[in-house]
Amino acid sequence: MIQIMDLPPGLTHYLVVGALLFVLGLVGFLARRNMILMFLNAELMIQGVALNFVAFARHRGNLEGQGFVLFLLAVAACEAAIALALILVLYRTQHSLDVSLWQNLREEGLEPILDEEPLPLSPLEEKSPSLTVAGPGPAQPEETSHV
Amino acid sequence: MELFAAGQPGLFRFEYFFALAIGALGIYLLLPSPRGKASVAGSIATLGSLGWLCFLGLAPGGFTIETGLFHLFAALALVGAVFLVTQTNPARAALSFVMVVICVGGLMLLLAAPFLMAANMIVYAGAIVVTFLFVLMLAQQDGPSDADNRSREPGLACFTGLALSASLLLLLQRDQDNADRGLGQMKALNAPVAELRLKQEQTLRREANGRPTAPADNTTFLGQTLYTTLLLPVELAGALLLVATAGAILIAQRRPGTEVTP
Amino acid sequence: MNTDLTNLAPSPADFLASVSPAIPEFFLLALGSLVLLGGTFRQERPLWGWISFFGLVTAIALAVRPIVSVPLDGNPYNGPLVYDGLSQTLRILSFLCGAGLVLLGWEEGDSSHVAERSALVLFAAAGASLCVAANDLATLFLALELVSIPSYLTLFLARSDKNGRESTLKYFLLSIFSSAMMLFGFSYLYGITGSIRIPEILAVLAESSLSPVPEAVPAARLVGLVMVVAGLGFKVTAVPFHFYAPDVYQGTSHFGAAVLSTLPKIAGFAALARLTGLTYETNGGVFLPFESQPSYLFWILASVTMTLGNIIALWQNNLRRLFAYSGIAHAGYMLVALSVGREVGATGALAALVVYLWAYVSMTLGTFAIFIYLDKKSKHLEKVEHLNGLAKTDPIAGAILVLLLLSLIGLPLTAGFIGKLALVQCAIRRGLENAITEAHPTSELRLYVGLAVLILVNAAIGGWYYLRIMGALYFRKGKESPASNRSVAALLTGAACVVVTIAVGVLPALVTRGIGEVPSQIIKTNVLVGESQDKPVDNH
Amino acid sequence: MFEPAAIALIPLLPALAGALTLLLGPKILKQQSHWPLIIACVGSFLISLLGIQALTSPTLEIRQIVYQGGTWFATLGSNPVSVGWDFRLDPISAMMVPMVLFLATVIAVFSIGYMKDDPAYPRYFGVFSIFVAAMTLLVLSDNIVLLYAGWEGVGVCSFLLIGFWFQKPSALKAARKAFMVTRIGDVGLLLGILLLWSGCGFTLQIPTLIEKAKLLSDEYLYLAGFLLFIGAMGKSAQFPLHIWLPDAMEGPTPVSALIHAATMVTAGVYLIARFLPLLTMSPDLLLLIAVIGGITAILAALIALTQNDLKRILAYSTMSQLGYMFMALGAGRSDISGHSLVTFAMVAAMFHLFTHAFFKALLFLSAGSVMHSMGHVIDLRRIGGLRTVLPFTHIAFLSGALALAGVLPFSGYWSKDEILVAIDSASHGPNRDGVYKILTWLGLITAGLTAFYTFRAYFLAFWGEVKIPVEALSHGQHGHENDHGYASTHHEVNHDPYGSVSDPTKAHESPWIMTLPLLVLVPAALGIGALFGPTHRMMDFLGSAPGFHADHGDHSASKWVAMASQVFGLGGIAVAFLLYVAKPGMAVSIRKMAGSGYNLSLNRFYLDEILTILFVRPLQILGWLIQALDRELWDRLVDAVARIPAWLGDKFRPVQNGLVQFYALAMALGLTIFLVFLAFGDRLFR
Repeated sequence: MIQIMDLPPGLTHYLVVGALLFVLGLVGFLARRNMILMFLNAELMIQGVALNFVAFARHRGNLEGQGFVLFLLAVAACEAAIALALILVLYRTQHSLDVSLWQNLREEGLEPILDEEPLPLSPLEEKSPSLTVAGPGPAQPEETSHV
Repeated sequence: MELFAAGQPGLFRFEYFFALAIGALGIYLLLPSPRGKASVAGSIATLGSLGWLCFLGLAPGGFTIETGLFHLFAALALVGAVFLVTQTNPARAALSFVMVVICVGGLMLLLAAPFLMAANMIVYAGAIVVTFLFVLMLAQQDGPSDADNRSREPGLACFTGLALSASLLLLLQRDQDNADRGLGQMKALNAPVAELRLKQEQTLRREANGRPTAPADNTTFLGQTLYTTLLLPVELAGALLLVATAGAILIAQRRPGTEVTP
Repeated sequence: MNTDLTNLAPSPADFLASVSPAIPEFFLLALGSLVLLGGTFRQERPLWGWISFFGLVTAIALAVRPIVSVPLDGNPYNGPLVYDGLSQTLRILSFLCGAGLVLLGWEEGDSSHVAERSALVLFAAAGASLCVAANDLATLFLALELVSIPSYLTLFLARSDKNGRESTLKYFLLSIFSSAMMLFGFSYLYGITGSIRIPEILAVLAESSLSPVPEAVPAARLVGLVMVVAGLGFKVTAVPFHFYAPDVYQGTSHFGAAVLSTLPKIAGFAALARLTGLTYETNGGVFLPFESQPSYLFWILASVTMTLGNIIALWQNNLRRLFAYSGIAHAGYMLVALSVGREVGATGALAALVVYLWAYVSMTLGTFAIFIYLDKKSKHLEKVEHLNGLAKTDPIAGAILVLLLLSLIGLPLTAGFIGKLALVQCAIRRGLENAITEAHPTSELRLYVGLAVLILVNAAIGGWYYLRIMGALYFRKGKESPASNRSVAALLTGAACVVVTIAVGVLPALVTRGIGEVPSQIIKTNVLVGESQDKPVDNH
Repeated sequence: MFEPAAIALIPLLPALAGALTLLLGPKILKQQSHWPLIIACVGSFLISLLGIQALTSPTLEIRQIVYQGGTWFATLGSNPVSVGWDFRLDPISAMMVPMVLFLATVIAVFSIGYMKDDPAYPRYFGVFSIFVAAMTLLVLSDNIVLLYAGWEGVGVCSFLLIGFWFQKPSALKAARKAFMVTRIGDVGLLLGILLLWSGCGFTLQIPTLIEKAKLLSDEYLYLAGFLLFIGAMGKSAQFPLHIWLPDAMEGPTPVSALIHAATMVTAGVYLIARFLPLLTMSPDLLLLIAVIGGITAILAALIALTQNDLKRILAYSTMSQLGYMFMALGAGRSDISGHSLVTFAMVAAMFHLFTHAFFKALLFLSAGSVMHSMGHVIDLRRIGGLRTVLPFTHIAFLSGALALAGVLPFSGYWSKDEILVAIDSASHGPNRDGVYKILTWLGLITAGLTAFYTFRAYFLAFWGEVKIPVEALSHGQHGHENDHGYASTHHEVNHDPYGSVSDPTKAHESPWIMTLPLLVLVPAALGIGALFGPTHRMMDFLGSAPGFHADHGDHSASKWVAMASQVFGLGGIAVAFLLYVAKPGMAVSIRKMAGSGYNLSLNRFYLDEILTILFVRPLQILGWLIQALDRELWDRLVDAVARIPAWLGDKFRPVQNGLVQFYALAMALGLTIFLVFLAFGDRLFR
């Protein structure tokens, strides 16, 4: 039972996985423009943190770290609730989940940053696995950032 | 414990850096871009890097069930995370997050935290992701939108990720090396289960009349911690949930005359 | 080393003793919930406003003169909360600030959400106050969230147009991003030391930094430190974690900006002070929580933050944006205290930080109060030009604003001056002290005397844009607008802030009382490191 | 018996008066707002006289009365610092305080007439009172932080009073400029204070500081002293930081009289004089002070030659005289016999400060009286021959001018004489006497120039044909500021610059409330020098200050400079007379004066030509040149430096582009950089 910890998946293994999850979430947060995906990526970062906590708790032999993870979950739930409501309201305003549409507030005199490069014309995107009944949506150039 | 077993202690082994760099390149290629993403090359690079990392992480000590499970869960979690980051279709990305959560749950189980595994899955997979799928259904009934086919500064983002992960790994490696040489506090980190745990197990695992209790001691211990050391935070979390609930209702209410046309 | 589970947790008596001073906070949380609940039945401005206001007044009274006091047998730093001089002064600041915010929120916006607005301020004030007293990472984290989540909601309620939404979104997303960073740091701090209790964490770090083998210090502590600084740097608007502030302030209402620029900063600075060990004289009086790197980190943060805040503020025309940058600059000054803290002795730097925090909060809150008052009057106060001729059209508001601006510039007999003086003095002292004791004095001396010069130069640059506002107050005739529904509450808040500013400026001892005094004798931390743990345990 | 606590009343009374006036003024006191100020000033003045009496009582061992009124603030920690409300009355402050209060009272009375009908009458007197409070606080404070508080206080009041007529953009600009430039000095002062404080065992009391500073290393002392001097340079408008003073004349003239001539600008001199025992330990620093003073003195005098604005001439002359005082302070080293000149130099500077305050206030008030009568026109090209129109003002201005020019029995002579003697004595010192020799000659030349430009202004304004600007007539004698007055002053250029009438009956002398203070000041300006100078009273009194010792050393070797300065001064007056009085009506006036059959007219003609070609023209060209350099180059340079932060700020603005993800990216990058810096910094950077 105790011996098991001497075998390969040591603390550092878990920490590396936690760190990589955290960094992947960070990259996703920086790169993805869908507000929901940004939120989920932030949650991915938190998953990395949770893994760290549990790993440390295991190795420290006390449960404060595990307790902390529970609070992480509670706060994540709170934030999810607010994110959900907020994103819905924002969607109702702009009819898009694109976070780049919200760049009205910036230094005076700067130009808005627009998407210059056009998307490929053939939207051969497969339909979502189980959510949509309709076919793929046409490319909607009018939805690009036009703030 | 020999993730960084081979090589000189204190030196950064460049395999890790290369593996991370290839991974970063792969993610860069996989990230949605107007030019279309280089899925094949990106997947190969990412998977290759992942495989390399797993290989490097494999201990010379041999293969046990636990090692296998660890590598399985870790690899799946990371693959899921990569999917979440790179999927064009947000619904799929959300589903791959579920995979991450499940795999992290598995890792938690390996770390003797079954209660957290369950809680994590229930809260994330069961509540958060499902509700977000609803939002996605409401919002993007036409499938992925224009924004999902673009990324914001993918190159810089990947570079930042690479730099951050490299320095994190480097620091962990430094500590590990020092610990292996018998120096420093990280030794304590890697120490086998502390005496405390033994004591807990000895005293708490049995009933008053000496019979072993139900096997869910983790929950017992956790509960004990929550109601002793962490009692105040528990109360605060309650208050927080109340505020958040009220807040969510407040936000979601459609207020007359406040809607702004885009 | 502790082998007993019961030893890890405080005894029930100690727990009660540690938690019982938090009665005002619990009271506020309960009252907040009640107001939130009551708001669903009735939405009356005076009712909920008065209830919340008097709730905060009661909380202040309870904080000053506790009705329950449970004697503490053990270590005062053992429980989840610690009530020392710092907690005492900053919790009163939080409550006062909350009371001011209730008064400001009173007439702000539409009447349909007055109960919610007041309740959120109650929650946030309680959160900030708990944050100040938090003694373990979990309490700290939840207390910080208790400030953040009401802030999101306040931002959302503050303005319902597109800009308001945008500012809510920006704050929300970046806030969860930064709190993820902070949590990552927390996990490492916990992991390295095996405890989530801040004094124990610091004690372990201090002990390890005394180790003769340099490698013995876990390198991962730096991850913890940097990540925590990044996460809390967001709350206190330290560059480069400040980017949200100008946009968010501009997009929200004056009230929203007032909330954001006060309570989260109190919480953030208090948390930073606790986590960098400014408040704990650990290790038998030797003050050594970290090595020198953290103070260089804060050195960089402080200098960049104050300079960038000031020079970009020179370009601002939108009042709230201007004050966002001004807030960034002031945060930079306060970071100086954290940078010098280790060497100067906790209490000197801590006192400087506290005085400056009081100064900053009263000045900022007062300024926004006047903006709200004027906004109410003319329904349009966005740009510096809109203040034109205020001294003539409304001499009282003009006088209050002038006094606050004088304090923001940092002139003597105002709190702004005392705060800056204390900080500059700390920086110089740190530079000189090391010049005497260290083998290579010059770099330290140059660094910290340079920092002192930088503060003063920045104060001079800052004077420029505050003077521009002062000029606007006098310059040319403003459009006399019909005084429609004046918000007397806002004006009174502004006046109260002036009183606080001047009181702190004339008698700073009022707010630094008890700082640095440890509630009991020197703390013996039950540290989880030591020989016992370095030995491999081979029972099986 | 004098109760030490009464010292604290001296600043307190005007402070209370200020608060009272500002609070009650607009609603209750209205046009009676001057009463609190005057009562407070008189009260404080009497207290300070009592203080002097107590100070000179023979029972007092050390000539100082210290009052410690409790703690202002204290910090904790290993080296606690406690700042108290500590006041001290010693000969230096005892000389300054009654002077400040006396002048404040007189100028306040003058202001009653001058500011009459101004809509912001209460604000004027409120800020005025606060200024007096801050100034007395500055002078009386016993610790440097309190001194700094007073220092900043006078700065703010100066800002508010320069910008008093804020409706004028130029006034606002001038106010801001004054504030910012002096703030540069304040940064230096504060740093100097803090360096001294930390170097001297964390004490803040000035005497203790000076005592302990003797142990400091030379470099440290030089640095700290230099920073103090930067503060003094800013406040006292010395060479590189002088650009604010001429612009500060945008404020009401009584303000210029009090703040920008008699009191606030002398704070720098006061500061350096206080710290002189400390600064003498660094001879390089003394030399620097003397050189800066000399440069300022001659530069300002040269610029003043070419000015046509009466107030600006006086402003430049103030700068020049302050330069004189710094020169004197810089002479506080040892002379050839190793005898320290510290006390002599300090007394010379403070004595000149003292006399200068009176006659410069008188000059400014006279200028104010002229402005008042002339509808706020002070352009010398548009006024003239006023000696019959404004007889009292004429007497007052003449007295001031005589004193300023240093004509023999009058105040300026005695104090200027002492300064020149001090510098000349210093030039017999152990080393670097060459520089002091040059400074002596600079001082003499400046004396000549001073006499010349003062009397140039005097002759242009009061002699020659009667010229009265139209504003004086159209606005009448009073009420020129009812609702518009500001416009008339700053849009002078819009009028015909030479538009004037010559009907003296239409213009009137100022009302008695304004002429009375002038006449009170006349004897003070003329006689106060002779009262204190040759009798050695000043030396006996100031020399007994702690840290100094009365010095009746023999400086007869330097007495020649006194005669030389007399020659230069009278020469300057004579040239001015020839050029500005004799020339226009040359034949008539000169013949009338000479009276003999001597063919003066021809002779005078030559003299005039020669003087003009040899001296006046080159000097005036030099003056123009220096002024052009000063305004165009130095001013712009300062502006450019001031623009650097804004320029930098503009470079950083584009980062704030409004995209959330960009912000997050910056956060993450910042985080990474910090992590790399902390984790690998030691390897990367070492």
